[in-house]
Amino acid sequence: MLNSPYITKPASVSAVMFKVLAALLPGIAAYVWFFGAGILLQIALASITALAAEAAVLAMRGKPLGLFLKDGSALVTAWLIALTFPSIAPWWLIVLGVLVAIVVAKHLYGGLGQNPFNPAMVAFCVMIVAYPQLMSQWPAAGFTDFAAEFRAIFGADRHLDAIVMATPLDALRTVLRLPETRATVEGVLGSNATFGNIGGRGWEWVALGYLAGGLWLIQQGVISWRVPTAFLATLGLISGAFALVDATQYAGPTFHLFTGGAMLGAFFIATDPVSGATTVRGQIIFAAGIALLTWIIRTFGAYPDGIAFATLLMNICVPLIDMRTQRPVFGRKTGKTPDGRQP
Amino acid sequence: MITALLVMALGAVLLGAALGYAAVKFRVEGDPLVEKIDGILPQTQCGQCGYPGCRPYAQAIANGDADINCCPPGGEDGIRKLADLLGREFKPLSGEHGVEKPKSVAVIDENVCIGCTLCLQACPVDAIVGAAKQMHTVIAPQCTGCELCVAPCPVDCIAMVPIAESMDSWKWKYPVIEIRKAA
Amino acid sequence: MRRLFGFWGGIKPDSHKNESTRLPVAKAPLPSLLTVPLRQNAGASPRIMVKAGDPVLKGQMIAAPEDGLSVALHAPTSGHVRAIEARAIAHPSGLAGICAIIEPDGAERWVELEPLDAARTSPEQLRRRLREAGLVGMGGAAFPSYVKAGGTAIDTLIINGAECEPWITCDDMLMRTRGEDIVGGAIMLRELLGARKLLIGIEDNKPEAIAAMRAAATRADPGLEVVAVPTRYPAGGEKQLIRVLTGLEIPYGKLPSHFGVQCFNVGTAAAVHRAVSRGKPLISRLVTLTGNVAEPRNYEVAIGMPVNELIALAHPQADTDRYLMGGPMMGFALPDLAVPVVKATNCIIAASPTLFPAPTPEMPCIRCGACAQACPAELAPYELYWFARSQNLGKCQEYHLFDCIECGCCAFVCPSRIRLVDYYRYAKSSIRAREKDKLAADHARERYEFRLAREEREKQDKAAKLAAKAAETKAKLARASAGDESAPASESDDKKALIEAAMAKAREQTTPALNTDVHRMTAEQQAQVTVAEARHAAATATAAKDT
Amino acid sequence: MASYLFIVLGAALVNNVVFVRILGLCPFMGVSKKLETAIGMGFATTFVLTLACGTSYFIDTWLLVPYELIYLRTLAFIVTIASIVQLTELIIEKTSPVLHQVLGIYLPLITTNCAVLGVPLLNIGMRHDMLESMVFGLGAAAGFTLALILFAGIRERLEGADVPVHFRGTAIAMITAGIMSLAFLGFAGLDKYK
Repeated sequence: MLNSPYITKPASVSAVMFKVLAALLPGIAAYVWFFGAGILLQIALASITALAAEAAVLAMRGKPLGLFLKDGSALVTAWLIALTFPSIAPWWLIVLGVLVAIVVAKHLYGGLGQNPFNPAMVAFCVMIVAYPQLMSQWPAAGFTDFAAEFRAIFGADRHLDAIVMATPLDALRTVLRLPETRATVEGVLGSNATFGNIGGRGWEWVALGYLAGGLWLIQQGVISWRVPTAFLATLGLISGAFALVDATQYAGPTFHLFTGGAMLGAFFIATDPVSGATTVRGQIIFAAGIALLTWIIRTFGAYPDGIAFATLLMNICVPLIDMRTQRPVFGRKTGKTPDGRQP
Repeated sequence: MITALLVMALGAVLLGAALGYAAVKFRVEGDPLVEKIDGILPQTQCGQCGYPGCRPYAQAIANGDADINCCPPGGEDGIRKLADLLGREFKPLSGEHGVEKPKSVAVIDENVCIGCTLCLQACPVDAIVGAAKQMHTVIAPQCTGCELCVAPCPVDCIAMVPIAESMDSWKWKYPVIEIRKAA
Repeated sequence: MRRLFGFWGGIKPDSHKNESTRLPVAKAPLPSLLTVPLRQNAGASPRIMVKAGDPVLKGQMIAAPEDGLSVALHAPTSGHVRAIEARAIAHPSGLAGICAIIEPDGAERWVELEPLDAARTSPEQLRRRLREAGLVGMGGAAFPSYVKAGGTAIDTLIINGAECEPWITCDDMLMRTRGEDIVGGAIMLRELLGARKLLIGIEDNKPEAIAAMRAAATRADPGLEVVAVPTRYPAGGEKQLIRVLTGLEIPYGKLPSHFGVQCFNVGTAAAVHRAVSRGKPLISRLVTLTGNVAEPRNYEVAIGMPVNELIALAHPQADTDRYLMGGPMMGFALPDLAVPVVKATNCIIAASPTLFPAPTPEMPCIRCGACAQACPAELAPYELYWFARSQNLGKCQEYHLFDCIECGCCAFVCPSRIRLVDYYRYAKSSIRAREKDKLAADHARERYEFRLAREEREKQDKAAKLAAKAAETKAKLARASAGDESAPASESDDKKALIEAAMAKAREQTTPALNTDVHRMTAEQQAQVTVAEARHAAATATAAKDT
Repeated sequence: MASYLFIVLGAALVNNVVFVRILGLCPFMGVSKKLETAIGMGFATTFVLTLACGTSYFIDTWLLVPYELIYLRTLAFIVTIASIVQLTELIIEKTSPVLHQVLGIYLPLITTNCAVLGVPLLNIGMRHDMLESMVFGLGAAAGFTLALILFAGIRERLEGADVPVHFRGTAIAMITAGIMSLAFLGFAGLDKYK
């Protein structure tokens, strides 16, 4: 017998997931415009692998296939992986990454809603630790030769010299750390024609695309405004503070906010409800923590972009954050009542 | 070589003395853990675990002599709580000690009872009243359902009757998730 | 204008109030049989005073209040008591409860009524009247009103006319048509409680009711304030309404009276007025009949009217698949349509797949937090669900499961369509059962330990007695041998003592042995066993034949 | 001052005993089912490890090195640590019986816990002075405690997850530990930045 309530609001998990996918489109458009259509190949590859892997695991566990394939969560993971991996990475790298994400990071924990770690970020970390070389070969801005990208992805021998270029983050990190040099931020970012003044030409437009999509998500009520705000504010403040102290050694907020995965992280990764904190205060702590760790890893660490590691590190803290940030329950607040009477 | 031996010996003596002192200083009396375990056990005193009552079983668990899955009246729920308290892995009820049964009370068939008082003496919680050659009866709310009175009865007039669901004991069931395959 | 406070969360479902307010309130005809459940109030059952075959008059007390929380019960009409037996009653479990079955004679003959003048009656007498008139909270909880009317140091009395659940309009119609009664009852309660302020809270989607109540209030007492509160479910929950009107938050485990507030439903207030100034007990109430029916409307229904006869009045549509008692948020589907209307029944909704679509399959929780945004108790429903699902009841309590008012807001907004409240109900009743078991276990432990101590004491006593006897005998023997020559007469004494000691020993050995072992039974007992076994066999044989 | 910070940072995060050096896995897996006991175990280990680093430093500089008994290092350290652990056990048994019951099999295991022996050995290898040794021990223990508490938090939540039957319990805990270890790799290079 069915119990109350007998009425529900029209809302569903798949609607949420498909809105997230739609919000990624402006960023993808900018990506295609500046770095060629190779990314579309990667997205398709990732999507197919994700759906196949999801279907296989669901079938093995005897869960209803249609119901869970329709929810779109596997597609979100797949798209995030495609967007965070280099668009000229060989096909098997993406496929392997998606398999790690869907099978290990998601379904070994019981599937949708139960994974403590963000599957896409697990895939990224596994791959960058296993294949550091392949994971840092990014296409040069303005390189949009689809045939060359197709060869890079599916070809047996990869002649990448023409298309590969260090990302601004990578360049900044390697050059600034060289011993015995007196390199400055301005020197590195300004010396190369392909780097714009903000976050590297091309990449800032992709970031703006993500920003636009993310703002739409907030407007739609899919994500809360707190997470991106806390993320961007923390990243901006910390990088700004250090840039003020020594602008030659520390890149400023515009660079940090518009380069690498910052925007993607703020609106699409840190906002993952499953692996992120759920309480209001917890969400702010969670997002600010990712931003802080990202900046630390970008500035002092061994990996070019810290979003993935930072996300995983904060994912680890989520149960404790949620536990410690529970709000007081109705009638159990310690503050005085409006009449001044103590409960 | 001699130095090495001397150094090690000196170290051993010093550390041994420190430990010996601590052993006296921080001696523990009693075992509060037994109380905690006993608090979880259902207190049916049925002896199905192989120990004469709940407390001896608690003592055995605390000493590590008995496993946590020997108590059928406590059921899976009880094992889970014990596992939780002791930080051990949950394991299903061991079959050799019996199976989990619905909660029952003993009922004496008063037509048949001869008033032999054997059940009175078997009852661990004094839940049966009566006197020699007079009809006995079970005080249902006190009965733990341990079944210890069933065997001694010479005329087999005691039956275990499962407790019927009433408005007061009715429980909401665990929600059954219906996922239709077609959806 | 009074300053209103907000409460966290809440939802705004479609109200569906207009359907059943188009037609005026009608009186439902008497059914062929009335089924009056004995226990209609929270607390204990009253004691039944009639038996099958007794004639009863309308309003005659058929069950008297017992010790503890219980109120009287009355015959809703005149007629005969057909039976006192267990019948299915309105409860989600579908279990049966003791009911008085009354066959109406159609004459509607009243008992002699004794109206009271509230101004000249002592508070104790008034409270006794409330109890003997069978008054309970008519908002749904059915808590005995005389208890709530006995609070001390009450500052604010709130009359709850919010009626926030969709579809239900019985309070709305009551306020429109019987404003005088409600205001009269409210003023009586205010005097009874010695409250300074009297507020009537009504959701602002009921302008007619607000206007009617304002008119009635100004006529009776200008100090009485009718407050329009914003429409948002569950603004009519007691705690929420108190929060909105006074800003006070009543925590779980505390009563409003601890904070100087008391809250009554409008229906209760009207019933108080009738019970005091007209002497009429609570034998009927307004019930909304709505949903998938041709003629949705409010009826005045006699308590005990079977739901199926009531439904027929409104002509349900063909595709009606079940009936809900109460609103769609907190009501329950009736397992059996023969159940009677009781004092707490406010609404019957005919449900169809179009009005209340079957739920889509449950998806896993994605921890989106929408439930926490909607929860008026400011809980973390997603955590409660997570722990209730994995039966981690201790954690449920840590997250304040019992502060949950089961309003259903969380399940209403859940994008995964999880039937969250079901999990909370399950966890709550499991915890209650577990606590009961725990109490029983503690009790059993106490009795067992007492028994062990007693047995130990008996053993020691016995040993001591034996030792004393033995010592005595020895002493006597010693004395005997010492004074052998001097006192030959004592020889017989010694012998007697010896025999006595031996006999005592034998007694000690045989008496307990008598009943501890089947094999050592006396012949007499053996014979009894044989006879009993024969009886037993005969009984089982007849039982087998019967089945 | 900064050098102490780098020692702590390096020992706690960059070269976390559990996640990067893969030491002390036994108590890490065994005592992380409940947050409460994890915290207790964490503090017990912190106590033991800090003390072990300090004492082993004394033993090494004042006894083993002057008498040229460096070949006895492992043996001497084991004996010392064993005694410290025993002492801790006696104290815990008195103060927290539940913790003692839970740590029951693990406390003696601290004796042979590779972390507790490994950290002092690493410490000696790094040629730290007395204070640095203590700081290093504290840092490593803080890293161990941090790992244990974070892991316990996740495991408590995983209890409610619908993990495939074959992966329930230790299997999924191992996978989780692996992913956590992966995340800690993100700290790589932080201690080299000077």
